[in-house]
Amino acid sequence: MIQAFFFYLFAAITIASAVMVISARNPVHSVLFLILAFVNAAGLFMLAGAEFLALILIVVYVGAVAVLFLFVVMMLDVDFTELRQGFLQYLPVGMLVGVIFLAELIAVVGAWVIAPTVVGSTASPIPDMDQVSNIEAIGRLLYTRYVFFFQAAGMVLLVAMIGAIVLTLRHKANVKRQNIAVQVARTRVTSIEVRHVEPGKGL
Amino acid sequence: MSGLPLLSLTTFLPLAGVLFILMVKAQDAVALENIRRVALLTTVVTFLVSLLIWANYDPANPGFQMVEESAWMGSFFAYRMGVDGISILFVLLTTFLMPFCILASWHSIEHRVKEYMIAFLVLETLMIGVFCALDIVLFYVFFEGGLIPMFLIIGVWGGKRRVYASYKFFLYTLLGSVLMLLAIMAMYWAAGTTDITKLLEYNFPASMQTWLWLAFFASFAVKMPMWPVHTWLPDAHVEAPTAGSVILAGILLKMGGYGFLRFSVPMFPLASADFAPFVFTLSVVAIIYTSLVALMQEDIKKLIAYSSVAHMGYVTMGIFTMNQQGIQGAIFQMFSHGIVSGALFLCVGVIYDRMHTRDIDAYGGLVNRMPLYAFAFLVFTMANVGLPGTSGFVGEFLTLVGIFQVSTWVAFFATTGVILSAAYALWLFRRVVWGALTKPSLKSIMDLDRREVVILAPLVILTIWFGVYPVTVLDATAASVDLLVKNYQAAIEAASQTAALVEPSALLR
Amino acid sequence: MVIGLSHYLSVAAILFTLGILGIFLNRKNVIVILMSVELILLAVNLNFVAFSAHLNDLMGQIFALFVLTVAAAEAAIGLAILVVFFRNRGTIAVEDINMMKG
Amino acid sequence: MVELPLFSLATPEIVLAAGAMVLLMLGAFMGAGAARLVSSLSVLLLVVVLFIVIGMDSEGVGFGGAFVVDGFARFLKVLALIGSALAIVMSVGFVRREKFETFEYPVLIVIATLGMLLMISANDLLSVYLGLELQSLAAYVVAAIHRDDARSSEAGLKYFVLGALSSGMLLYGASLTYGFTGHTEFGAIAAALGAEGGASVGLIFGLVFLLAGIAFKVSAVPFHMWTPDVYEGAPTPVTAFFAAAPKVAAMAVFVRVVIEAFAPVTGDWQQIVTFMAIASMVLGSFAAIGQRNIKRLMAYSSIGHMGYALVGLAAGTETGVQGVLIYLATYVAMTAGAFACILAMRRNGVMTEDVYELAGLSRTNLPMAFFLAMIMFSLAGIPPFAGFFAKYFVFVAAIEQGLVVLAVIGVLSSVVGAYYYLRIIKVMFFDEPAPAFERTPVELSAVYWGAGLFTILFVLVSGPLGNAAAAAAKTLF
Amino acid sequence: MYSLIVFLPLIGFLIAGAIALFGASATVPAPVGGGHGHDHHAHDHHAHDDHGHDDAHGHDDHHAAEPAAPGSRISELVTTGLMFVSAFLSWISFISVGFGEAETLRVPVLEWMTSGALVVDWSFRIDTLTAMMLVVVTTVSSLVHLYSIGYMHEDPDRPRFFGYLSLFTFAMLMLVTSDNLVQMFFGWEGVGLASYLLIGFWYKKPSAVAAAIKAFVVNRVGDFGFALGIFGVFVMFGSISFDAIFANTEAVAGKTMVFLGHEFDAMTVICLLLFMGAMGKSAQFLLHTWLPDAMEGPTPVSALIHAATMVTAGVFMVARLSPLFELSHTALTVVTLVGATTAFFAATVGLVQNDIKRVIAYSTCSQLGYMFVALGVGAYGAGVFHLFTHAFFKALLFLGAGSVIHAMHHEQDMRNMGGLRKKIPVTFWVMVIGTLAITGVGIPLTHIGFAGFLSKDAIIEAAYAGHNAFSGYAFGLTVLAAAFTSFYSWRLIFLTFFGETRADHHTFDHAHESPRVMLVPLAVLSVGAVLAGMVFYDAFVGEAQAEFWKGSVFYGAENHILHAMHEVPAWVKASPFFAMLAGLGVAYWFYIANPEMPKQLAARHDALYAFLLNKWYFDELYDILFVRSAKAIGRFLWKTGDGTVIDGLGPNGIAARVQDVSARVVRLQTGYVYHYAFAMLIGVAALITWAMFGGTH
Repeated sequence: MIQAFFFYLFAAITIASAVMVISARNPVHSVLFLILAFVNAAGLFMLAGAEFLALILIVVYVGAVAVLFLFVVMMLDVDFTELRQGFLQYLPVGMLVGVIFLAELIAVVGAWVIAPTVVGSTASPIPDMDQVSNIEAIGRLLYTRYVFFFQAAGMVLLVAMIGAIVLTLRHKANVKRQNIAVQVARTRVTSIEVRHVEPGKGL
Repeated sequence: MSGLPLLSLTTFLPLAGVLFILMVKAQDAVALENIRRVALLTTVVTFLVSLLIWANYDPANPGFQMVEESAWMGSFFAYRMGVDGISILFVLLTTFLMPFCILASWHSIEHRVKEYMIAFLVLETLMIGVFCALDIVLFYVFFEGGLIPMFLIIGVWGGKRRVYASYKFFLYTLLGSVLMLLAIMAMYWAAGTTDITKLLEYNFPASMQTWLWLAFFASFAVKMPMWPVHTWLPDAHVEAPTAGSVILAGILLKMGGYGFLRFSVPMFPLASADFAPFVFTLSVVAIIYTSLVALMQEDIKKLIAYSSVAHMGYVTMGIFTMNQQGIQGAIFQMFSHGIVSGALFLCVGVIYDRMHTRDIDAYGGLVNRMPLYAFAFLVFTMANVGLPGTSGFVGEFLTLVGIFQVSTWVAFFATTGVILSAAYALWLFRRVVWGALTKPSLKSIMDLDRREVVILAPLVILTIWFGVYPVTVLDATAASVDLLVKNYQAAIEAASQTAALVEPSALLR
Repeated sequence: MVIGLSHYLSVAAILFTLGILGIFLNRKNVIVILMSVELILLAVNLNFVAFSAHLNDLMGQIFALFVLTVAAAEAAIGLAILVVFFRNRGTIAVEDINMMKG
Repeated sequence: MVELPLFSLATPEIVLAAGAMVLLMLGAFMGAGAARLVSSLSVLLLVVVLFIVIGMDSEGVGFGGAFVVDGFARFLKVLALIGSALAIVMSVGFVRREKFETFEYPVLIVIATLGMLLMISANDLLSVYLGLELQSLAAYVVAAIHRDDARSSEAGLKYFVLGALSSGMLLYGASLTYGFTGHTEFGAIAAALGAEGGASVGLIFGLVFLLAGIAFKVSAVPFHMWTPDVYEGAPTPVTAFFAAAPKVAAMAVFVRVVIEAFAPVTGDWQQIVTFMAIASMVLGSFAAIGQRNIKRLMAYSSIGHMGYALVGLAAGTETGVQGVLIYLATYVAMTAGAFACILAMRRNGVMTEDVYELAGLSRTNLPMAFFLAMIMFSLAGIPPFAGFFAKYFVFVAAIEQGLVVLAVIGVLSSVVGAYYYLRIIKVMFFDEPAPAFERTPVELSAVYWGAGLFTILFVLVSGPLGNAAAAAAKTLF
Repeated sequence: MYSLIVFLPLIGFLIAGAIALFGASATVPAPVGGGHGHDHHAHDHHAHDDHGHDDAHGHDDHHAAEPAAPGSRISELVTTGLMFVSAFLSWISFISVGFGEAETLRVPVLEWMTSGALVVDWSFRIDTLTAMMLVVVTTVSSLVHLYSIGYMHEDPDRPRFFGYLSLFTFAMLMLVTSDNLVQMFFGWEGVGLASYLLIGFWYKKPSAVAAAIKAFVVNRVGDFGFALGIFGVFVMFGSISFDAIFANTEAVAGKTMVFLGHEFDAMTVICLLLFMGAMGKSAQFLLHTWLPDAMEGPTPVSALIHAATMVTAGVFMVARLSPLFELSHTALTVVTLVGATTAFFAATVGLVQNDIKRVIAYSTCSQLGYMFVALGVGAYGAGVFHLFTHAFFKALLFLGAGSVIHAMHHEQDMRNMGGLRKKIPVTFWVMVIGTLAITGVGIPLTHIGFAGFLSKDAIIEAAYAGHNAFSGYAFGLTVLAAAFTSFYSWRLIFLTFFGETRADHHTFDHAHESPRVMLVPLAVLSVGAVLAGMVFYDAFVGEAQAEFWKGSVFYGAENHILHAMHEVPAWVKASPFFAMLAGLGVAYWFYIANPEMPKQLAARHDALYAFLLNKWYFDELYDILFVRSAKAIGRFLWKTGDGTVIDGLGPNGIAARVQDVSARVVRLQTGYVYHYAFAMLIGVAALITWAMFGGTH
């Protein structure tokens, strides 16, 4: 019962926030609602028994991705007054498509069946929570059986890194940059020039 | 001798000439002359080699001869070549006409000679290939590959509206032949082979035959061209350079008729029988309609082009008579038309080279200054009219004999073509050749030079030779056509028997 | 009242639809489109987790984990591209992203 | 407790990944001047991997079923590697002249190629997703890599936004599939579906979403909209890259997903694929006609060509897959050749992309005009060139399966398509010459000579290639 | 020998043709610089038939007569010589075949066409009919050759002319010697070609060229029927060789065939189709229009082909195919009808013509009608007999007219002649002989008279005796036509030779008798015109006919016309004589006694006069019906059919639609990223909906 209560609570807030995400006037608000949606979704995850994922969602997603969004939104100085214009122009077709999707999805969900042979023949069954915690179970699979995926994900992150750098990093010529190596390697010889000054003549 | 792969040799010999021409790097006049000579030499040698095919050919054998075969692409298709009585004439016609084309282009093509000659030689390979191929996919490759050089020939060396004409030519024919491609695939799927000899033996189900026939028809009808898909031809002819017109009229059109004979009739006999009235209708319309249109043309080449359409009407009509006279007549008509219309286009080229116009109104009274030309033109005009004693008569006569046995209505209307052809051809002759020479621009026009005499004289001789003694040609085709007709009749008979068996149930349905 | 699979799936479906709707409704700001995509991904993850629980199979959770990871990388790149675009054009209004068309 | 996966199966991928990182380090430490060296080395790396792929003899499934190496995978990996290598080769001169030479570019291409190899070998929805994202993320970046160019960044942005949406759909589909079958590995999915004896509505839902995500990558209609804009906006060598290799990988995924995982519900995906094929062929043909920008034209052309390739897939038979493989092989060659020519369209230090700038090319640069013309004929599907045989095989497969309407629409649209290919030839051969282009860099002329000769002489080599494709297709059945 | 007869003219043609061709080629003037109009060589576009002398038309540059083509003399001698040899051999064969014991002879020459059951060879069939035709053709031809040496003396293109003449003769000989229908068709069209060339000999004259085309095309209309007839014969008989056909006539008789959707008696269909060919070649009613126009050719040509030989090919053909025609009563009836109508029609038109050659041309037309009447009633011998005699006197008349024209410096209008009797006495006398022959002067109820008397009267008697539906009609019209014939023939004589001259004095003063080379043929023909009827009457239609013909013309079992025609009442036999007298009397009254009378008459009946003068308006009618409408239809089909409809709906239309679609498709690509996203989403939605509700579920 308590589970149901929390489910409905989280679900309601998630959906409400999602509605706000797409309809908020200000993108900053949208991002904030997105964060709210994520947090509540994490609650739903928790209810479904995926503790690790729930926490990851909050830590990684809310902590990093959403904040990145926020950062970019703030950075790109957008004129908010214009952003709402034409908001409703595509509402009819959008609603139509949305309703179709929703109706069909609900139809699917309402009549959801799992292939009967599947139950009990899963590839990586969840071990008993009492013996092995969720995070340990995931870890055990991730680093053995699914190490391939793990490595591939690593490459994806590498690309993200390279990509972000190659696209946004700029060496502006008129910006002075600190070069630690040069600073450290500085010696007396390179720094000071001793000039012998002829008396009475100046340089 | 028989050990040599003669057909492949003939087919690909022109490509050797291409290699030689490619080696010529220089651009000066000597180099151009060398290119022309190489091209001429290549075509002449090819013709001589093709004579060996004729020498080795046994007219009594109705089947394919000099067959070559080698694996090419797994189970899908193979490289198979061979000739029979239906195809050998076209091979010879092709190799025979090519040297004339090269000669006809000797002076009239001044820029991009190298590319021009290469295009022609490649075209020759592809054309010979069409008639030699014994694999249906190989046939298609050659058949459609020929579009490319012709497209370039019309487009690069053509007249004012060459772009429109070349596009129309290319896309029109392509549209027809892609449908045939699908039919080829369906045949492969049904029969499990692309070997023409095996396909000829395969009995396609009646319902399938209809569709296959229509698909092939789409291609060949455009290629022939039959009314009402003929309109590309006048445009293409008008814009093409002389040699291009010669090849177009002489060979490329024949591919349609050859296709009907090689595929449509023997492979889909039931559908052919069903559609014969349809073909007859189109043929008759073509004969009358295009003859009337030809009557009103103001451009010499266009007039001849329309007359080609009319003559091809006899061919399609003859083919679908499904009797010996009709089919042999159709083959002969194609052969003869190859020579005659080619020669007519060469004649047009002669004066076009001098005056750079094809307007009929720009000429008149040429006989006064060009007696030799007038003579040659007269002979070809008469052959075009179908005067007995010229090669044009034999084909026309035989096809009409053939059709009269099938339908007197068709024969009646088709025969009106002999009146109309006389009208437009003589009307043309009158306006161009006869009359007083009043146009100042023509006052100093010169008669045929030696090169042009060399081009036209053999054609004059052949035109008359095949009119007086066509037996050589007819004998070569007789056995194969006989087989074709027999197989066709056997198929129809077999079908009618099964139809008789299933008739009650058909009635119940 | 038992909370079953279909409850979760319904929530995910609604989220997914909202994500799609977001794309239709917003035509001014690319970032909101990206956020809509994030909503879709959230729906996906919810699906995976729900199925995982229902099937008693960890694969769903692992899939979701990777989705999160990749989505983060994706966001980084996407935002980087956005920044580059903004630098070039001084706007991120959706309407202005149409130099190329036809 | 759990046996360690068989790493040797993934040798090419591992070498490629390691090499990419080495090159990255090299570039990072050598600085901006290293770009050319890194480019050369990455080509070398790709070639080495190419030989590893060709030479390796171990086949099988590894990593818990997530990764498969078979004839099919190796055939397409070879293609993808060639495509990528050619893309790098063609870019060398371009980036230098356009002054945005960076060492990251070849590295990103290499990593994208790694993504493609993963896609090609993917045997699990998750590995599909990861490979696809790896390839896509790298692609998004290279599309925008000319970061001072507004069009390039717009291309990157469009590509990214739509790509993200498409991967969302893909994932949604994957989740539904997982939900229905309980598995993400193809074999297990197929087994579950087979046991069920059909598809539930939910699975169909998942299937459609999954295919939509993949179709985006092959730019099949209606998921093609990004293609023209991205092709136009991205730097030309990048476009060349997009046009060739990623299509191979995406098509590999497409084939494997439907043939391996969804084999029991062939009827369901077949109609979807058929629809996409028809729509792509028709749109590709019609939309290209009005184009003046040759890159945009090539974009529509590639949409159309993917439609033709999908025809083979729609047949869903071994012949069909063979057709797809041959189609891809010829497509890569023709595309590379065409783009080599496009990259050579440079006059007075400025790249031109207008078709009409090719005017009279046959008189200023005959070899290029000749090969481009032959490639165009080939793209139009005119025999005796490679493109014809490719079309022949896919249509044969379609006819065998009774998909006559598909085949008829296909060939008719190929006629319409021939129109715009002919226009290029017309411009080059029939029109009065424009001023000559700058001297073609040797690497570009090498590419178009090679590609042109391949398309022309395909008729001679078609036997071995056809056999290889047949063998590759056989492994899926 | 027969090969020689046939091929000697061919050799002559080849030699003369080669001389003409290379001579012409060698003498083409070098190109002249600049484009100014009448240089020295450009005068040759003036009509050739006014060469050498001044005339009323004011061409002032004749004195710069063109040099004759090189080799003119050689070609004249060679062709004429060969023709005479051929003629000599022909007479030998005629005597030996017609009056000797020789059987029907076949001379194979060469294979021609073989296709399945259709076997056509080049070969000759020699029987009496052929031999008779050989005589007619070669004799007239050789005399015309000879005559032409004089007549064409000043023409620069003599080699060509003589080449054409020989070609014509060759073709005609091929026609008459053929032993199958196709070879006959070859000769048939060959003479058509030769006549086309000869009529258009003066190709610079637009009217000559137009007449040449007209002749060819109208003949082709006939050939159209002929060709269909051949096909019909092949279908019914399985062969086109005469022997095979004649051997199987009984088997085919009474059979029916489906023609144009209806079932007809096979023999009738075939015969009518073949007769259509005969109508064309023999200028019968409805297909006659080319013949008067053909007078544009040089006069010897008119004599040779348009009088004596070519036009009789139709008669020959029907006679040759008498075994077929005998089996179709309907066909014979039609032949009678057409023949009688032609005889009458042409005679009426001939009454008012002013051109001397046209009068004779219509007379020819009319006489051909007589021949067909004879054939139609089954009196083949009578028809052929008239053919035979007609050849002599009509050639005589034409050549005589040519002599007149020659004398008058190529004036052909009789209104500009008159009083020439003294100037050119020889010509006058031969013309009178010809006129006596054609009008049928002789002693009634005997067999004594000029050639035409015997043959024409035989026909009129046969028409009376005939049994078919139109024989009465034919009889009436032929008698009437005989009166007309007499009238216009004498009118010609009176207008030309009697009275005061109406020519300008310059021309008249210079009128001179023709050279001997022209007069000799006239003399020879005069002999023929006088004697041919009397000498050969017995053989052709009289007692000796059976052993003369030896079955080469076939009379059916019920055909007793040859007896019946001798049994007709005396008034019938005498009627043509009186008709002739009436015609002569009226002519005398009109043109000698009361020269103003015709004009008054013409003025009073101007409608009728114009109707006759304009040849019943056939040319105008055909012009509207066929020429103009064909051109209009052609233009319509070209511009509207090909241009608007086929191209408009076909290639051009499709291309335009493709462009439209393309433009619309391209507009979908707006450049807005959210539109692209919409497309994807809508696409997915559609696909899902389709997959769920449509498709296989």
